[in-house]
Amino acid sequence: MLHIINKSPLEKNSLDTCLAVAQDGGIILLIEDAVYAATSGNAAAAKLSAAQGRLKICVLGPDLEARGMADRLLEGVTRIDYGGFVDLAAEHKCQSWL
Amino acid sequence: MLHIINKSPLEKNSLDTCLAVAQDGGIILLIEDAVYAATSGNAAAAKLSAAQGRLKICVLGPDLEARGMADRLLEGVTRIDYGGFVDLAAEHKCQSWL
Amino acid sequence: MKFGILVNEGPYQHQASDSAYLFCKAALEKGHEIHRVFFYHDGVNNSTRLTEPPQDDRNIVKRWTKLAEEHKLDLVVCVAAALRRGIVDDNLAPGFRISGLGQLVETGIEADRTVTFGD
Amino acid sequence: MKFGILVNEGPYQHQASDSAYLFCKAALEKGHEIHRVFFYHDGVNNSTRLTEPPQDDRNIVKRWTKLAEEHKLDLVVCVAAALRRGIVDDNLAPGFRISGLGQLVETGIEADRTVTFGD
Amino acid sequence: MAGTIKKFMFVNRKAPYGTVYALESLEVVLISAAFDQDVSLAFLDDGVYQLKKGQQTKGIETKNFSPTYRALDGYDIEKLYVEQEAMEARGLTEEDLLVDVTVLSRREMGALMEEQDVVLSF
Amino acid sequence: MAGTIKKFMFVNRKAPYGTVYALESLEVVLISAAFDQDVSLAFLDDGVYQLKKGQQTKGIETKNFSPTYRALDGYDIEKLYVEQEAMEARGLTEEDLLVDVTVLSRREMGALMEEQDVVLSF
Repeated sequence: MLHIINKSPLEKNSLDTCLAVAQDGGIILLIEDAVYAATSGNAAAAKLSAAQGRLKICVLGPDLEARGMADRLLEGVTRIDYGGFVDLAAEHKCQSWL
Repeated sequence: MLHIINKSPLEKNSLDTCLAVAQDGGIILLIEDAVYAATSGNAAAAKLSAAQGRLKICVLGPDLEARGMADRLLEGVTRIDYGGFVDLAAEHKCQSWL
Repeated sequence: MKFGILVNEGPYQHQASDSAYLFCKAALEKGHEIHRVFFYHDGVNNSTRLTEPPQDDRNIVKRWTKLAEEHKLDLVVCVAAALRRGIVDDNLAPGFRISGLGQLVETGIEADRTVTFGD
Repeated sequence: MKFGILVNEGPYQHQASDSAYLFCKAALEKGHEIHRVFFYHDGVNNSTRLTEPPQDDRNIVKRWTKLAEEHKLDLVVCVAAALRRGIVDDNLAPGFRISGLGQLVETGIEADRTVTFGD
Repeated sequence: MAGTIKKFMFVNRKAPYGTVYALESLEVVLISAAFDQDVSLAFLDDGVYQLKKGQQTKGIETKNFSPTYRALDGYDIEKLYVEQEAMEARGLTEEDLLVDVTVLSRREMGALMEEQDVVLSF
Repeated sequence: MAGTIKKFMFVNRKAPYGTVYALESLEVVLISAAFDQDVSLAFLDDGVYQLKKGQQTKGIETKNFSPTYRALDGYDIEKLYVEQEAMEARGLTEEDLLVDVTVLSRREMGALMEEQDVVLSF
């Protein structure tokens, strides 16, 4: 399952709930304001790092760049573009955590 | 200062930030989805109770009733109607935590 | 006392417009004055005369129009936000007018209190 | 692969419509099919032909229209949500059509994947 | 594709009245009943508040749509799942809810989501 | 009321681009400069991200409005306050920001807010 998150982890609870619900082997894709979760120094980064064993974490590059955070991507997080987003959505069933 | 909060404390961070920033003697008014914060059993209720010494906590009754939570208002929280909201806003400078 | 009101969200999607309306109504009942209601961001969508909500629910736009008529309220829609969202003079409900952002700052200056309703 | 897309928020206020547009564009470039883009909630506000955003910013509505023309996309606006918000046939931008909520369920059935963009 | 039956899950994570999502989500659910699909509703986080008994909306001059949850039954929509942790964090029990539900832990909810063909969130 | 000078504070708590609030808040700030008021900007929580250097919006095909913060100076808007705890929780330092700011603790920010006549949040 591809879990799509679009909100900042310090503003809303969607990443927290998703991490608690998502089954092992799933993929978390951070888009829009959720990309901040995957940046070093963010208070939520540890949660993501802890989940990296059982979930794959991806981030949408264009959203990361728009926010000026491209140079501080958390280690182990995969950066993709919109084409990569489409590939992930084609390979997996999708769920948006709105 | 009258601090107006309108989001559920378990969904968004506005109550948390407001409680950390608000100066002693201020008033917190919970409206819309924020009224859940002042209901017994809510995980955020303890934070409100802890703030009650230095801040006055009010809740908008019509919003509490709409959500079916009128019978579980936290002790020490003052329930007001729209007229009471107007009175508070007339007596104090206002800030909405959006 | 003179209140200024700021509404940042459109009708139905968020409760902001409902809360602002009920606040204004209560303030007027208590004899206060509403200096202006300023609609900004998606709040501009409260001004379209084209909404047709279900019969069994409130009509948010018409309620504003009625309150404006009864109390000569100044309902101002921000022109910049309106252009972005397709709100134009031709489709404006009675009681609303489109004007500049300066009217919001002016409200902040002239009103005794400014109360904001948003997301 | 056949994608269905759901857009729950209006233009500019939230990034949802932008993200959905860029996703559709990328999917089409990769040779996928877009079964339908369904606009629900405030998403219906993406369909008004009356928006005039500043010259130096993107025109969200026109982009959808252009993409629909180039790829024969089916852009469907929910009628119930549209009535609540004042979106009517007269003001619809080219490429959009108003129809029932059943079209969203149908998309869920017919598309291989449904991807939702919202607040 | 006539005759296709897919598993649809409607995920609700937002409180009623503060935003329109709960109401408009319910409108989709009712329409979906006409398509003979396998429909489930999931209530997580503040979404569980949608099912709270005793909603009285007169004071906010808004339509009370909560009785509709009781009517779902008549549309053969009977799979309502509620997140256990969400109930606990809000001091709610099954007795507080308008309708009969199945209470699932977050982990169980996640497993159920994996089985779905279409997950719609509003 | 001609000649009245009030203390205006614009409070920003939201990240840029995910929503329009940061951009449209900035538009009000620029207009307010014409009214000769005492204007402050406060950046709390995710609002501090609005001031992050290096924003490149080409990939999302949206206007990059962050250079406007550098122009505020020219409008005599020079009181920019940033929440210290927000910076720390996001791994940001003053060097990461586009403009010179005054860093305040939450408590100090609260005291400053008390001094304002009009607090506008978007």
